Amino acid sequence: MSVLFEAAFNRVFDSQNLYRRMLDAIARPGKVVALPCLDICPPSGLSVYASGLAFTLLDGDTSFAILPASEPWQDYLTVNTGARPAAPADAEFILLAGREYGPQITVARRGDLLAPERGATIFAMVDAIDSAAGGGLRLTFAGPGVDGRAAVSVTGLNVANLENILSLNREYPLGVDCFLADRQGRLVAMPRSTAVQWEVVS
Amino acid sequence: MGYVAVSGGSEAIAGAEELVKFFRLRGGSAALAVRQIRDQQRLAVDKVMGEGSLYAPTVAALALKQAEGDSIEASFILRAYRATQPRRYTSLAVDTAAMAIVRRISGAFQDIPGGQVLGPTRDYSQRLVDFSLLDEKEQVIRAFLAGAGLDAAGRDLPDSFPKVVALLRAEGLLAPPETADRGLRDITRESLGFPYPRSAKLQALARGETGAMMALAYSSIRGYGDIHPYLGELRVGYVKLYITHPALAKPAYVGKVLVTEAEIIAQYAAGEKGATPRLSLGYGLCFGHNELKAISMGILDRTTRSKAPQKAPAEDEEFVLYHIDGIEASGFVAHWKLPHYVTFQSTLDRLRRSQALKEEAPDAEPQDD
Amino acid sequence: MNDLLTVHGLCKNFLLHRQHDAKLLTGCSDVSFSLKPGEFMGIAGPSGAGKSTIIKCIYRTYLPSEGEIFYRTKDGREVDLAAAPERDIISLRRSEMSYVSQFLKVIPRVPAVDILAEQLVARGWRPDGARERAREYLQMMNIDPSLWDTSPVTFSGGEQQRVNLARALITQPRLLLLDEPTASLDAETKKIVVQALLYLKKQGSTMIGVFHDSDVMRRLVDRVFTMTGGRCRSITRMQEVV
Amino acid sequence: MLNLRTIERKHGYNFAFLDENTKREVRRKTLKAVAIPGHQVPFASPELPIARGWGTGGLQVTMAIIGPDDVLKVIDQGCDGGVNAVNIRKLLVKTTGVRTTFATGEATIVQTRHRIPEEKLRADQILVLQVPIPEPLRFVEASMAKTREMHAEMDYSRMWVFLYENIVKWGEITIGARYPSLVNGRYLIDPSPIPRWDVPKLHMADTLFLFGAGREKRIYAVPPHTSVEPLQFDDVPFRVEDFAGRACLRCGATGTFLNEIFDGRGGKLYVCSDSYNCDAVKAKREGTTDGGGQ
Amino acid sequence: MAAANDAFVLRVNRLTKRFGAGCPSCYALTGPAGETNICPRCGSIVACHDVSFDLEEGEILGIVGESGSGKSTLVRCLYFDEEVTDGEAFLAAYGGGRVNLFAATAQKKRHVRNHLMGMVYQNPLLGIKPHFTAGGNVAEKLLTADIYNYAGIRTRAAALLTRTEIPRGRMDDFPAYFSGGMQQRVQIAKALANNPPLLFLDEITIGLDLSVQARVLDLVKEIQRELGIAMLAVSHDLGVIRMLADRTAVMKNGRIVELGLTDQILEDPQHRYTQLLVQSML
Repeated sequence: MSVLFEAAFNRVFDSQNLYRRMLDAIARPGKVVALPCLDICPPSGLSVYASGLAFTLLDGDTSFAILPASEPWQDYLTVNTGARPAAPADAEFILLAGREYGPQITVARRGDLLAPERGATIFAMVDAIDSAAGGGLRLTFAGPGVDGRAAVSVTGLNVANLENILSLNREYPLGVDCFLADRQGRLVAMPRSTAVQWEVVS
Repeated sequence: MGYVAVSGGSEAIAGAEELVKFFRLRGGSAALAVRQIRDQQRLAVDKVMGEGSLYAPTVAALALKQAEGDSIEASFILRAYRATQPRRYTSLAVDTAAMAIVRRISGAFQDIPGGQVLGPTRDYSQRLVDFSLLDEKEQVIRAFLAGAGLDAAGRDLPDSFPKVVALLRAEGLLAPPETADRGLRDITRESLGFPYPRSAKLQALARGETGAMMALAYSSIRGYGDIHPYLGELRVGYVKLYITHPALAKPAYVGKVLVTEAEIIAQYAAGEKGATPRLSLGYGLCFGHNELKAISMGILDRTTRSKAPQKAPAEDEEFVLYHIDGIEASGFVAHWKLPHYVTFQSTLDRLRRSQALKEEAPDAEPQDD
Repeated sequence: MNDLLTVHGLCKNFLLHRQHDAKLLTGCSDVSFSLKPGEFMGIAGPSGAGKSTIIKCIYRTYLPSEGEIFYRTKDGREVDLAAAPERDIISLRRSEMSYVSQFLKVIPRVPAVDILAEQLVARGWRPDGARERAREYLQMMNIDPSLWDTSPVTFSGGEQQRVNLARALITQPRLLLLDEPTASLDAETKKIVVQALLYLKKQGSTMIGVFHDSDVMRRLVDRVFTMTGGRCRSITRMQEVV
Repeated sequence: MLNLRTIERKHGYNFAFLDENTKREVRRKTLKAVAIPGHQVPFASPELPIARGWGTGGLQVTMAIIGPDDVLKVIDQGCDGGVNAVNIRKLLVKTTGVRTTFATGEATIVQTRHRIPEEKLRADQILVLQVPIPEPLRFVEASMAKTREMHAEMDYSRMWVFLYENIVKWGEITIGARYPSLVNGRYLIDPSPIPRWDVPKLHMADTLFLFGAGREKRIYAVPPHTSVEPLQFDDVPFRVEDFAGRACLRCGATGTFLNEIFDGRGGKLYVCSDSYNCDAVKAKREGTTDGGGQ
Repeated sequence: MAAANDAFVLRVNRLTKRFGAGCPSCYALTGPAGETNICPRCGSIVACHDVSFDLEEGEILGIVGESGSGKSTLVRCLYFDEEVTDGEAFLAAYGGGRVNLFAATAQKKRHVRNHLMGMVYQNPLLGIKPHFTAGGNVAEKLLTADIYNYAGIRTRAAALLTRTEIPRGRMDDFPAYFSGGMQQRVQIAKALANNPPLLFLDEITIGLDLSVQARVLDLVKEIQRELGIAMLAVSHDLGVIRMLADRTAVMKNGRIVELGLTDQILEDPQHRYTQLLVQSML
């Protein structure tokens, strides 16, 4: 096994840059945030931007799972972050290939009332995110961080995955917090505090 | 009107720092050598290492010099320095039975296998001012070092001593060690809720401020609590540290550190109903030579496991662990020196309104039925 | 069938659990009789004959072992008191069936007038009206007005018993069960009690009573049911007994 | 993971002082705090070279979020020149080299103790508040283990009774600063000891507010467009400090939070607490330009 | 057993509460037959097992039994102080009586408890807070039931305390300085504050003087008559049960061994254990 260590990813400044955009996104669910270009080469199928999110937050003190399971992706993230692979029910972070149905997402950690923050963080890779109306899924957000309502269109997110994630969030403050990142570096956050309505637009 | 000045804070701070230096040096004596502090103020250095939670005698001595001997301040400097240091390895558990003994006593037995080793202690000396120290001549010191008293320092002591508690355990008088929690939690890397895992609790105690821990331990043994401890064994000595060699995947020796260990034997363990009554153990271990702290730690380790329904302060784990940290406590106590005029203004506003209400209607009872 | 109450084949056994075995005692067996509305029946017999057992079975303080106790309610339903759900019994006790023994059982410190009034309040009366009616009944029972606002626990035996009866009478029950209500009363008090029961009878209440005092019984009842050793010996018109 | 390439040789510390592991811990917990508005998220709070209780929580948050392009403003009691503000600013500048400002409008990150600036903050700004006591329920319960349960069950009745008894005793709720407020209808927060004057600024704001309590090891947040309601009775409403009829001696402004100062002759003077705002108003009135930058 | 009744306020089905891990033999090896509630095989404590009953509007159901019979655990389970091991409970006022309360989330349970239940503990200090004023204690219950009008709270607290004979002048005093009986009456006032359809009484007269006991009992009866609140009254004292309860369940080793009209339980007890209990009382 030979896995690339991404030396070009600046653990200090690239992380900080990415983090601020994640913070902006989660503070304003529905806002489409542009991620910076990253000079990294993840294995086939794993998006540069989802990898960047993982590099930013994962380290040896954390655990992660990949849905559906992928050994090359897992090795890549382990080598580059030091994080431990874990079962989906135990992982603090879950990387989800949005297009593929990953039924195991239903066992993700939701935290408990004493520690709701133990709910998992999900990085969902999708094909495209657009604030304008388009094909795929039309998501309408309301709640903290949203001024009234905000809508985004997402393609490459399996409806069953979305339903499962929303079902994890049925009992606030328990739940999971989700970042959707597309292949062009657009990011949208969907924290558990967000009320989501969705429809499939053809 | 110091605080009102909009800028000028920078100059004021710089001036204050200058004054600190001036007050340290204005006596005109030679500057203290860090080595002198490390060698001759060893107990202060040890205390700073323990409370600063970093085994670094030279840095601790330097911190003491910088803090003009204020041990909490010095511990704080050391702790802040520690926070910036990378953590590369976790040592393996030390074996204190294999400690190279400097001092070893038991209060519970008249004699113990291996014997009591008094070591360096002032316990039985009268606390009279020693005026001879006013002027210690170098040649006298040299003669002393060359002569008597040195050979006793452990040359013919065995490599290891049996542990008193092991004897009690073998006889079934002492509860066996708890095996439930063997995980190692780093309280500086992980936030924990109460009750703390044992390893986290011991870490917090090992970083505690000696005086605070002593006061709480004292309150318990004096009567606020139901722990009646004995000092099973107190050891001061050097323990060897090993890490797992990253390449060879086997233990590698990295050095030795001086520690003080206290094993406190307390009354029956609050066990399961119907279980055999046994003694229980409170454990204290800290950096350097600090007997008061190790004993206090042993007592507090035991008191905080009390199952009494009405908990005395020293038996309330949250109370103890939140209040013994010298860095946190000193910071917050001292923070009242910071300006609070905004919040005080807010308080005055409420007070004036309450006074006005009382004046308007001294006996007013809002809405009687 | 116009009967208000029909007892058929009533048996009551007591199974007493003891250290290693159990003992079976017979309270009454194969008791049958019926009662027309407004009728007043006495139960006579030597002590230990099972007189109280019958009354307590009807009130369901005792669980009947066998037999039926059909009772026709105000709204015309027929209820088997021996088998009806407890809630139905509670509801009948609240609305149309009362039981008076020779013992007054009340919460201490509650004034006499409130003990009576609460019976009416439980039936939906307003507290003021209930207390007024309570005072009338205390008056009728010849209780000294100075005692009305004190607890009956401090009263003499006779006074307590009058309060006890008044508490049952004030609700004007359709069926009144009397278990030696005049035991240990003096002659004067007995007279008051008899008058009160006659008054209630005139109002149309149906009654069954156990009296140790044949004089009182003679003045009240229409028929006598005589028991020996837990069994019915005869049913007689009162006049015949006299 | 210490990266030797990023260490400033001059002082031997990583960018923004904290090592990257520590930053990641603070970052992860801050995201959770934003995702669960008002919930106090415990975090492993590292020691800093500033005393516990002197703004370490705010510093840790700022150090975790700040980047080289940020423009920083640090205030204490509303004032950019206060000794503690200067000290904190110095540490951040020394370890990041970022540009600082007094001008509220120029800052991308404002770290503050006890005040929210008078000038309305924007969506592209983040306000970091230093919190000494993060637990609003500390008024009624000392144990953090117990208050955690009370938050879990949203059991705030004891806080309410505290307010009720305040009115019974004093005719008025006596809490001055750190007024308990309900975030997003779910979690009660201590809005750090800002005066009541500033509490309405948290409600449905455009800005993200991050709260850091270093000694108590808690981070919490109020995202933009989030409801923040001070606890109040239907018939005893929440009221901000009363400065009716007073104006700032320096700039003449009314409608700002004022500091009261004894003038040494038995009288009292009133001066704006927000020093930059005061300067700006004064400059505008005097027709000079606003000297915000540092 | 009570017949099924659809007019229930509270319905409890097969409630089981076990402390400990449990084993397949726990229920067979415990109970009145074995005279124990500790499983001899695994050491678990079966505090309650297979407990079922209905409670109707305005009814007081007595639960009687010696200490360790499970009666207090039963009440604590129903008030959510303890988590049940098994069983269901339905409250007419919650979800139309069709939603199992035990399956609700902690947040919902709390809501039910605050809005639909009242509890009077044996130890008044479990139900009231001695460092809140008497009025503050009543206010707490109102505030948890989302009543936020200060004047309204004041008025209602005054009325309730008057109702429970706490002098108006002591409304703003601390119960820490009250007598036990007075504390108990503050607790009752508090329990009643939100007009709960259901009230739990756990040994409320223990430790009180006889005369104070009588006042408390009278107060409870009066409240039942006037407000029609259904109550579950737990006591080891048959005298108390006789005064209060219409029906009574007898518990022994975690099981209900007998349930019937209170006077029938007292005068014609069927179960061996009830007979023993009644005999020892008389």
